[in-house]
Amino acid sequence: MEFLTVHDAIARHVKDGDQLALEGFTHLVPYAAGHEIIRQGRRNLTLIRMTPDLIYDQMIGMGMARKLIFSWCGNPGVGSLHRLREAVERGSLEIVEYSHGAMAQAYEAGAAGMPCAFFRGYRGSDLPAVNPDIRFIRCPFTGEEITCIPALRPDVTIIHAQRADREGNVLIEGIVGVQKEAVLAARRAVATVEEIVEDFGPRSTNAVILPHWTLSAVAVAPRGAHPSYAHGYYARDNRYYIAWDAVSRDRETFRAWMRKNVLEAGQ
Amino acid sequence: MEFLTVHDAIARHVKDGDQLALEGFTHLVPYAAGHEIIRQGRRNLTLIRMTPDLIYDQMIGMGMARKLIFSWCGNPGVGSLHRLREAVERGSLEIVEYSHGAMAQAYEAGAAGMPCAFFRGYRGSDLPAVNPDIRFIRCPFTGEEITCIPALRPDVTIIHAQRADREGNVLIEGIVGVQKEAVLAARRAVATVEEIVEDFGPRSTNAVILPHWTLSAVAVAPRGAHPSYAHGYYARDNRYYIAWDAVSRDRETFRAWMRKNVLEAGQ
Amino acid sequence: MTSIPMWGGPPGPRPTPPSGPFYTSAEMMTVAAARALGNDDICFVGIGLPSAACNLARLTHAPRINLVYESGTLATRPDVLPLSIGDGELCETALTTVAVPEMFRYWLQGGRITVGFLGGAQVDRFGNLNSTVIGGYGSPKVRLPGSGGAAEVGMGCGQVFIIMRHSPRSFVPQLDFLTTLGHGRTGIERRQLGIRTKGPTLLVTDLCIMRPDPQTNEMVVASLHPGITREQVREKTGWDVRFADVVAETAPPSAEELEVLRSLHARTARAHGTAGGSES
Amino acid sequence: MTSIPMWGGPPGPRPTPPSGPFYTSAEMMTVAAARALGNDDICFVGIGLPSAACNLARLTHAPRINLVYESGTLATRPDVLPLSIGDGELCETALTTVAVPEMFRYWLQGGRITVGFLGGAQVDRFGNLNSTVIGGYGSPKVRLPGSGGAAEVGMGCGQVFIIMRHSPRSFVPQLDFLTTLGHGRTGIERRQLGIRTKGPTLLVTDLCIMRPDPQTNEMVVASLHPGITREQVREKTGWDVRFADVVAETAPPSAEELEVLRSLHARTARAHGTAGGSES
Repeated sequence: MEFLTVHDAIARHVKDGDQLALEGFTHLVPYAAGHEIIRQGRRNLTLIRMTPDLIYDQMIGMGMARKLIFSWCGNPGVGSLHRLREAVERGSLEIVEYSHGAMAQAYEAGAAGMPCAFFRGYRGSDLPAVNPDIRFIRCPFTGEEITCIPALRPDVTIIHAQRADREGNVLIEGIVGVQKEAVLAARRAVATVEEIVEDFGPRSTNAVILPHWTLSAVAVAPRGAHPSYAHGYYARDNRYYIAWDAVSRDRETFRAWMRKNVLEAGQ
Repeated sequence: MEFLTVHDAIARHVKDGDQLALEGFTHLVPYAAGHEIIRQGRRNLTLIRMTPDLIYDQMIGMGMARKLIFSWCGNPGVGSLHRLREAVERGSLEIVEYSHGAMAQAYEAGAAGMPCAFFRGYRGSDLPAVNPDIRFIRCPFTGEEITCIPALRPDVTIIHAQRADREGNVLIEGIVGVQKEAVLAARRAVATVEEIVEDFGPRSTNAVILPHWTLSAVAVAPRGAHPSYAHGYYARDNRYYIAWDAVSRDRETFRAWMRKNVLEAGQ
Repeated sequence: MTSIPMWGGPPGPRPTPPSGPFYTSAEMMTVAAARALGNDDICFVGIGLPSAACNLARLTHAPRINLVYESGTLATRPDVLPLSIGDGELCETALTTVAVPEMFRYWLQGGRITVGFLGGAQVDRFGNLNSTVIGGYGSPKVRLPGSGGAAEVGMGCGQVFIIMRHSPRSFVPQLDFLTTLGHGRTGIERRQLGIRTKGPTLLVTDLCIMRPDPQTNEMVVASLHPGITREQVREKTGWDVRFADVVAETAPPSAEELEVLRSLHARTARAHGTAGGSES
Repeated sequence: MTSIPMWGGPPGPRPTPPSGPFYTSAEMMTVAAARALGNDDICFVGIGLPSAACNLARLTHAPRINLVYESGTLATRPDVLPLSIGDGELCETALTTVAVPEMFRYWLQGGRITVGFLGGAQVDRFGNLNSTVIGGYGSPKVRLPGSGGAAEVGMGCGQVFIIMRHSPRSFVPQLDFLTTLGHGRTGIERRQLGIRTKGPTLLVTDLCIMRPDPQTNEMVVASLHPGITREQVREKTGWDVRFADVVAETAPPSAEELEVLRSLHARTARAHGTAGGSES
């Protein structure tokens, strides 16, 4: 683990062609890091995320992704992601589609060093017909059908969290989503944080903490989850999500918005 | 969930012939409940526990168990469990033996509604040769060998925890071991607690809490983990563990000790 | 969202002013759905209509109901409806919040949820749901969000309640894509696969309440909302809809139900600065 | 526990008083083991000798080493040695404490531990360990505690360090039971199975330090502790023990190492009211 700026953390750890996971289940979505990836113009990415939202709509709209692995794509509480939807409907984005439980367990399997996840799922559903990576085996004891999908092992996972201590351990509170699993499943991992503190101080004995040795880099990014939120720091900017619908509907409006608000916005 | 006395919780939920798990990883071992089971004289039990310690030595010494499923048996930091060891060496106790990781994942599989656990383990070890429930399958994606063991699904799991709120939700802090999984894997579950509080009050957003609907009964048992400990309440009684070595070494000394300290001690 | 104004009286010409309070068809739908929940339920809640119904139940007749959202919040008691599945409000008012893999493994797959509450873009007569795609999967007319947790909810919960607005585009004879297994394409697949949970036992719409026929598992109309005719239901259903031998009339929303629901929506709108969650 | 008094000088008759401080063979063993650990290690620690060695490393040359105990405590810094694997002290001084299934899945099996530190009742020349049974499994002479986490430590950690007192009863030509895979019964099985972790790379005893031969994986003597002869090692090893081409002499414990270790044991004895953890 080393402390880096957001710029340097992305420059060092995100490469063209990477399998990249930006995780955050509505909460703690790593927007600042995502915008920096857009500014640095990475290409040919495989984007992984349970709930692709605006940040992936932006990356896909900027032509940075060739493939998306996901389980629910939408603008939560608002509607569609128009850039993503256009890319899918046009056929310019390859998709690998799961359900939430499957994908969460695929991260879990990656974190646990397993080649695949085993669970109950997809029986009677059409999803296995469109995703050849959904397979079935038999329980060696009961003969029951068990579903398998490959473990997720991103080249790099990026998360946002509340704070790091001076050793680079990272504390996550609130809706913790699948971030711990996504970090532990990854070959490299970057955490942006609201702040760095000397010591976490009094806390739950069972706090959700990623030890420094599980991270490649930690970078300070105040309000780094905006327009998502950081429990204990700032609320979700619902208006941003609502306004996004009109921005992303039109290709040119989208381009102009991205130029002004991301490309020329610096970090 | 209903609030019961320890006596009534055991009377109602622990039956002769049950597969019974008393869990607690050194911390929060449910001694008070175990002693009540001894007083009520249950028979023909299959005892399940990762780390059988004094309470299982006592139950086995009292002839209550026909089978033990475990992964490490000993008096932690002291030595052997003489009653258990005698029963095994005499052949009067059937044993099913795993390693810790396997057994923890078998509880996890039970909690997750899976028929078996899948993990990496036991390769090159003699354990599969003496436990026919350790089997191997191939990963359908990579062809790698994956180890399987049946999920643990106790008839009843008993744990001890720090406190319950008035709804019967149960909070566990400190070394939480495998208790959540053991409760969720079980058909019935009983928690004894140090105290019942009106409300848990301010706490971590991600506190380890078993909701009331996962429990059959909650019973107050102050110092219910003694000679084990309850983080935040009282320390481990190391002298009790050390003294146990002499008590359990001799069958008659053991019998007399149990009569005086358990059978005639009331709850 | 369009909502049919309706009154708490019988259908047909009205010689007198409506006897009950004024309410919309969406309110009727939400109220009817809420009533199906009880204090002992552990309910896995989807965003939107399910969330409104579940919280209405909690704020009226089922104060001890336990609401679970897929973001990991257990036994949550939001004061306002969430705009997203991961709103901070859900976590702040929860008993505790677990990681998402745990939510799906221990709570859903582990069988710790009594009722899953779902919507979808399309439903068929056997309660199968599509939330993936309209048109072909490889050449979509409309790409929908996808399963999210719905596939697992359909499998893991003790039973499934569906809440959807009635329309021929949504109530279709043949799903474009089967995302969430109900009773199966011919009503028997779920049983044949040996799945032990019940699947869809209730389908609440803005027109009626449907329940599966015990023999065929086809969702049949069990109750019409006040003022709704069989013909209206037929028109809005894409298959040849069947009615139970005895079709009841849904009790109209009570004054208390309406007041609590409207107050919930008003609080929600104030909190989000939007009409978020106002679908019902 | 018997411990051979020794001095920090060469073996043989001593014409002059010993040049270094007085120490026991058990202290030498613990110190030698501690030295093998570094600041970058994430170390999975067994109770007893491994725990003493790991904490000695942390309190001397490796203050930033991360100690992990199988009870779920991550990056713990106990002030006294634990009597049991789940002592409260381990949790109170940890960065955080995770559930035991997570410990084994994410941390051990997930490959997040660099070194596993084990002991055992028997070891063979290829670093395989027995902690299950002496005699036949079905007709035991001595029933031992069993694997605990040892089987998984041997598989999941980047490499394994073993610390055991040298004796012919423990250093055996043939294990009664193979609990924890080292390099395999003939030294090649681990490699043949395609296991990617290194297995035993170090065996520290009260007499010497052994390391695997790069070709055969047989543990050979790489360093003799001060005052120990090859003959003494041969006498205490149940197989025909081999020595490296160049056998070093282990540096004796420094005054600081001894002071820190003794003070750790003294604190531990005071805390537990016993000689707990005093094995070294």
